[in-house]
Amino acid sequence: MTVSAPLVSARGISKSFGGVEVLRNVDLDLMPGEVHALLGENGAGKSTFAKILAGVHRPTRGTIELGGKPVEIASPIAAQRLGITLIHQEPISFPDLSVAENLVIGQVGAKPLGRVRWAELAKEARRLMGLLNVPIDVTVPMRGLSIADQQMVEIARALASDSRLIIMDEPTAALTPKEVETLFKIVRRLREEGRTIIFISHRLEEVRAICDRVTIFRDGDKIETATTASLTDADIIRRMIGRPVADYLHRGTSHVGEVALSVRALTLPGRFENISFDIRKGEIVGLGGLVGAGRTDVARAIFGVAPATSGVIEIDGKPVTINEPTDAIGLGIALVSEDRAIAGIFRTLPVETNITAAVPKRIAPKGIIRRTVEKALAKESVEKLSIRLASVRQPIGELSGGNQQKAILARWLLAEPDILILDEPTRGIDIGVKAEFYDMIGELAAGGRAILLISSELPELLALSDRILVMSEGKLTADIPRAEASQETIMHAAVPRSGRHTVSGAAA
Amino acid sequence: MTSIDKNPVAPRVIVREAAAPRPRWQVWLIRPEVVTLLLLVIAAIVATRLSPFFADLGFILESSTYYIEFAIVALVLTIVIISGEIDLSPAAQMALSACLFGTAFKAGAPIPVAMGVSLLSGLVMGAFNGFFVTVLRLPSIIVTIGTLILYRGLAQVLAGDKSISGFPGWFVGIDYRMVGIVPVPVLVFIAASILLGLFLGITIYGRQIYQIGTSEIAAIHAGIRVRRIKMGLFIASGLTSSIAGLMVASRLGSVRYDLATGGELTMVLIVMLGGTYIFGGRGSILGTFLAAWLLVIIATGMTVANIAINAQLTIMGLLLIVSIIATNAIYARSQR
Amino acid sequence: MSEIARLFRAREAGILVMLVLFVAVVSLIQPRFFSTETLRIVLLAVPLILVAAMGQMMVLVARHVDLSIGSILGFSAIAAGMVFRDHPELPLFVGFAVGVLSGAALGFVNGLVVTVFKLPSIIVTLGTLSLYRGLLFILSGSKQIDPNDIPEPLIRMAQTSPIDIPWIVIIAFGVAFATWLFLTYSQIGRQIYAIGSNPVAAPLRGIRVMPVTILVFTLSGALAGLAGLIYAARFGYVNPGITGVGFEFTVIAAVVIGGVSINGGVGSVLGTVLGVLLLGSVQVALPILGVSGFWQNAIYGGIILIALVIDRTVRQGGLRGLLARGGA
Amino acid sequence: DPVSIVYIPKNTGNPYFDSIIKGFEDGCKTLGCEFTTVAPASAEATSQIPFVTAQIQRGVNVVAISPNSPDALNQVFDRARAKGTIILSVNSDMPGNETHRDAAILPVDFTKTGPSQVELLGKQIGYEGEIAILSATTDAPDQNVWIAAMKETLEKDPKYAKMKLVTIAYGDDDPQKSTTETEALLANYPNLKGIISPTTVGVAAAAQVVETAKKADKVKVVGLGTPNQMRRFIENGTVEAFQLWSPYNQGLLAANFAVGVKNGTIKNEAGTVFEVPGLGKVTVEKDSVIKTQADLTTFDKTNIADFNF
Ligand SMILES: Nc1ncnc2c1ncn2[C@@H]1O[C@H](COP(=O)(O)OP(=O)(O)OP(=O)(O)O)[C@@H](O)[C@H]1O
Ligand SMILES: Nc1ncnc2c1ncn2[C@@H]1O[C@H](COP(=O)(O)OP(=O)(O)OP(=O)(O)O)[C@@H](O)[C@H]1O
Ligand SMILES: [Mg+2]
Ligand SMILES: [Mg+2]
Repeated sequence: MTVSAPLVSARGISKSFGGVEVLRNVDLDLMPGEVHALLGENGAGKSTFAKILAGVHRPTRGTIELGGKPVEIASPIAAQRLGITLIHQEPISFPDLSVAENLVIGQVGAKPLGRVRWAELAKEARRLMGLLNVPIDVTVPMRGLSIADQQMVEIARALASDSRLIIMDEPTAALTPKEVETLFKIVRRLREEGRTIIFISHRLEEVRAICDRVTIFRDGDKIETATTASLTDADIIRRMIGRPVADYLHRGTSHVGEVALSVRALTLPGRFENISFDIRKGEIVGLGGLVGAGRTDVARAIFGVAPATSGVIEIDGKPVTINEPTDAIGLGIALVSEDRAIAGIFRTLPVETNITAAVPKRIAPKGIIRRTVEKALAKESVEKLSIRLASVRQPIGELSGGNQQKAILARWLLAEPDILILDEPTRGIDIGVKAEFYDMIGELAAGGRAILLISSELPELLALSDRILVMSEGKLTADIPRAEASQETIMHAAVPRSGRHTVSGAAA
Repeated sequence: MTSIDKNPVAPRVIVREAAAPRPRWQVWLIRPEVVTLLLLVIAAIVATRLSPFFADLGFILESSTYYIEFAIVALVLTIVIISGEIDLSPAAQMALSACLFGTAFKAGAPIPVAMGVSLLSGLVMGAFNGFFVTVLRLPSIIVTIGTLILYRGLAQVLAGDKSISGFPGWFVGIDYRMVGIVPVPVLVFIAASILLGLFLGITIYGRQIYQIGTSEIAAIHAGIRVRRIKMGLFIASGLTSSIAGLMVASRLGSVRYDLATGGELTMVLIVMLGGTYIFGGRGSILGTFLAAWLLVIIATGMTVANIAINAQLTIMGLLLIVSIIATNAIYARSQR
Repeated sequence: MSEIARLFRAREAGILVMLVLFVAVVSLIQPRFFSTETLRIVLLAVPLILVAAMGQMMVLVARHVDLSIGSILGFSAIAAGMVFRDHPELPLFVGFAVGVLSGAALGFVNGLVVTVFKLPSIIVTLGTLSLYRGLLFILSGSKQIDPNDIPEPLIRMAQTSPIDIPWIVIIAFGVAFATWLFLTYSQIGRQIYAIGSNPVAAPLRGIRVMPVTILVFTLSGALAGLAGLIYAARFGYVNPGITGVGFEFTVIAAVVIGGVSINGGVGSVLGTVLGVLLLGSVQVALPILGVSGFWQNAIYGGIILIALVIDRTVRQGGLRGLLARGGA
Repeated sequence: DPVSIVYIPKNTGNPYFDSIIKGFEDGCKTLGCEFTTVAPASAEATSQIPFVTAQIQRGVNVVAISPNSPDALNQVFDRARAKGTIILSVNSDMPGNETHRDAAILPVDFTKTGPSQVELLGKQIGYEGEIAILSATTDAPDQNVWIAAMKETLEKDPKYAKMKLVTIAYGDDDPQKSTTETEALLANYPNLKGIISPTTVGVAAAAQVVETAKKADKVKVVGLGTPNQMRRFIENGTVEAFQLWSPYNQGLLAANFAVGVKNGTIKNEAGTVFEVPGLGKVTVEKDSVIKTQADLTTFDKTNIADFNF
């Protein structure tokens, strides 16, 4: 590695969100002309660290030096001025503006009243998209681009602003292998130009392919920085999750009963098509795939949030119609949704209210709320799931992510569902709570419930599932029995073959 | 956690404790309703200072009847806003349903029938709003601006600018029917406040309305029938408006298309003064109840002190803006 | 620009069709409607709405709304009128400056309150609607500006010009053209669309949301002020209790018909102009058809709702309440 | 203690009522009564009610008011009178609800308004050709009385046989609407000779339109307007003449009557005759209606300069 002075050196960076500390005293040096990987489980703090460098978040504590000089990165604009660009994990775009405009809008140096030269703009845009050989018309509005294309536009934008530090937060999550290769070519060229790249990804093979050094985060702490070569995959994973994957003791497929949920040819155009699978009582079925594969949409369809346009859902062998979640709940289905902050909690309402939200009949048999009953139920749940809080009256927003998630799980356990759909249940919650979750999920299955576990974390899937379904581009591409399941088999089925992703709609 | 403790390379497990909750006294004292109450007291004192004629309960109660119809609708509007929507059309609904009442009466329908017509119209108008909002998923704010113009326009088409009158004596003058010294409309308002307060406070529907207002998506995922409830609220708003319209008709003994013009501003003002959160999820009937009296005091106080209408408009506008700013600030504090 | 053309072509075509159909139908019922005379009347009727509509359109594109323009119009007209009345010696443009600047100032206040306190513009401007009306009563001492206090040159602007198209018409369409240039070719113009299109992303993209938003409200105010002078020119007097009352609804109707999305990010000058022309034609058609004026509001309301439904169907983007605007 | 009078016009900012107020003020100066005026922002039917109640509370002796509705104020008036407050309806009466007020001060003998307007226009167009009326709203009571009289005059009186009333348009007393309505009139009736607009907003709008269309010589505009509102059109020849009465005198008369009745020097009953300084003898007619003047005043180049209201 070069011995030159670091471009960026962060010291003692800490960050809290509403009393929850998600980064703790992180020190990190970034060399000019290096590609540096940030690794860690979901919620480890990678994006948060990236956002701090990019001026999206201000650190609670800590200092950042750029080229030896201490700097205040007060805003994304300031970051741009300093030559720092962040490719966001979720592509952000202006759906009503053209692709070309999305590439340049807000760029520093653009004079407020400076005139927009559409022709040149389009030319430049075509050049950039050409580099990434993405064959899209740069004059069409961004709306309707696939997540993959949106991701590519983000990358192109980063190239357009010639920055010293380019942070790529899971840029490959939605890309096809071909696209990934193109991206790597460009990354290598940027490195030759002496730029620094932070590369965040969950895929070790990618990290090995282009990263000089890796830094591993776990639960807000920086665990280690080392040259990529010096660590084996096993080392990395152990440092990421704090113990060998094998340690998750798996409650075997002991007492699997008859089919509880059976889905046939479920289709929602543009999202997923022809999805068919069964889940038996007491069985944990994993559902894997890349972001945007359509898993959440399938879950939402079964639960009636966004019902499928065609296909059959059978429960205990009887075909049912589910038009809204109320129906699903009535049929004993529960969904712990992927997006806790938006689709899960009522941030400003008390924990107890959050916990009892799905069981109105139990807390208010005659329409009038029985406070005592409600309190009792809430307290009970808090005990059972050991939710850490000061009082069940406190707003759930004051709890840590993990405890919020527990509260949501508690909500659904109160509903006593026979079929439990868990969409990324452990996303962004700390390792300890995670372990507890794994135990709970196991117990739930043992209790005879049918469980559909959607997760992007392969170790999690592998450890918990009796069977693993894999989706890619809205299609079911594999149904792997536990025996044959491995990271490779899953990835192989998850990576799109036919090129582009089909899922479309604005990620706003 | 056991599964981790027994682990050789056990990581330092950080127990993320929840942030400490705000102290009780804060929760209780730093609430918009308290601010409203304070303003109420101040306003009363100032008004008494402004004019020697103000401090007369009978007079205040009588004057209150001119705003109480709006206040009654404002109670329902409060619930609508808590649910994350808004309805700007009630004033126009009052006018249209009142004009329908008048027209029906003139057409020879007996009063009860005419009242039925008017109530039905309120139901229909509310459902119409609800349809646009819950079925077509259009933002209620702009929809109800549209219907506010439409309904008032229809009232105009229906009644021209004739004022329809000649209702029988028993129907006219509800505001002069007293129970003790309290005019009937005021009693209606108090009763409605208590009922709706209970509805919002102790019934499951009230609870779910707060949940919808806090996060509609979460509410849907929790199996709450969001659309049904919202539709219900808009219909309730329509019904209440037509009742208020009838009360005006009775108070004036005549109806005209321009009845309650600009009432939407007054209603929103009352709700905002009551500390209901414009983005939904927070607010209370108590606040609206207090705010209604605050408005009565301010308006009556200024009028009896012969303060020019210019100043009154200015102050009302300022009040509205200041009250949202204050409410927002307070909720921002408690926001975590 | 070809981008813009493509982005909005569909919508404008639709509005144009609506306009043509309307004119055709009315002309069938009442052939007299199809005449240069009518065209003249329509052209005289639109400048007032058109100028204010340009401002309102920018506000809507930025995902806000300005309900106070009616009061701003009244305020500016009174302010300018008082200059004309009390200082007849001053040249005309001074009055113009006063009108436009006072409008800008009031708009600036709207923008400031909305952005600084992160409040929904709809409620804020509902408040200033009343506030500004009160202020204008105070300013004017509740006294009307009489016709003989309005300078002849101003009145004549509503009547002629060198090229025999009344000045106010030329000014109005000039403003429209300028707005088009601004929105299409200036960085800020594009940023207005960006903010409306995705308010969350805008700051991440280095767009200064606050100043741009304030600018938009200020422009809206300034244009409402200009409309105030057009009002004085066209009607020949300004009354504190009448001038501009209910104007906001007419303008919003025109803009929404013009295909400007209430969800921000979408809207074109051409569409708005067509929308204004359509509304102007309606205004003129009613009396010519002998329809009672009592129908006017009902028709406006209906048109707004129809336009909304069209907007909904044209773009299936998840519609969120305007309440979210400006807030959070 | 002195008689206290309050006057509540239809709405604030309306110049017409300012001169009524002036009349009250001057009247009270000489009579030594206390005068105040308060007004709502809009002329909406109910907007005056809180003011009346407040005045009762303030214990004023006389509430003079130009009611925004012929009947919406009945209840509050009854309450006021029960408390001994005298209610005077000024400038317009409350048709069908006369029993709810004590007396009505009217500007002029309304039966004469129609005919004299027709004559005023006839003179200008040589008693020949198509004419139209631009009124306030379809239901405006006073205007409708006048229009009826105009129609009758046109039919009955052979003098006007050649004048043809082609249509009646309604501008709702709104500048915008009055303007487009007049423009429509010009468009619809190419050989229109004259417009009668018996409402201040309408006549000003009509004049403005005719001037804008440069048709002042072809189309004559007459009507009821205030000098300040119309001065410009008289001076630049767009309008030859228009009519009105003296709102000022109404104020003056009302003040005198009120004080007289309060002090018992004037009996509020049909047939009573009393003297008003500056106006001469005035008679209380049936239903306690009092007319300020018999005939309308006609304003033209010769006299417009003498008036300022
Ligand atoms: N704006 C926010 N408010 C509150 N908590 C947040 C916020 N952003 C992130 N967090 C929390 O901070 C922790 C770290 O989040 P972060 O996105 O940095 O993790 P990550 O390593 O990027 O995970 P992933 O691999 O899923 O992207 C998580 O617990 C998350 O819930
Ligand atoms: N192109 C897109 N634009 C906007 N939202 C999208 C897009 N694709 C997917 N989404 C949404 O993002 C979420 C996740 O995507 P999806 O359900 O399609 O696949 P997934 O496998 O569930 O992805 P994830 O691993 O993020 O859950 C879902 O809510 C989906 O509706
Ligand atoms: Mg991340
Ligand atoms: Mg998902």
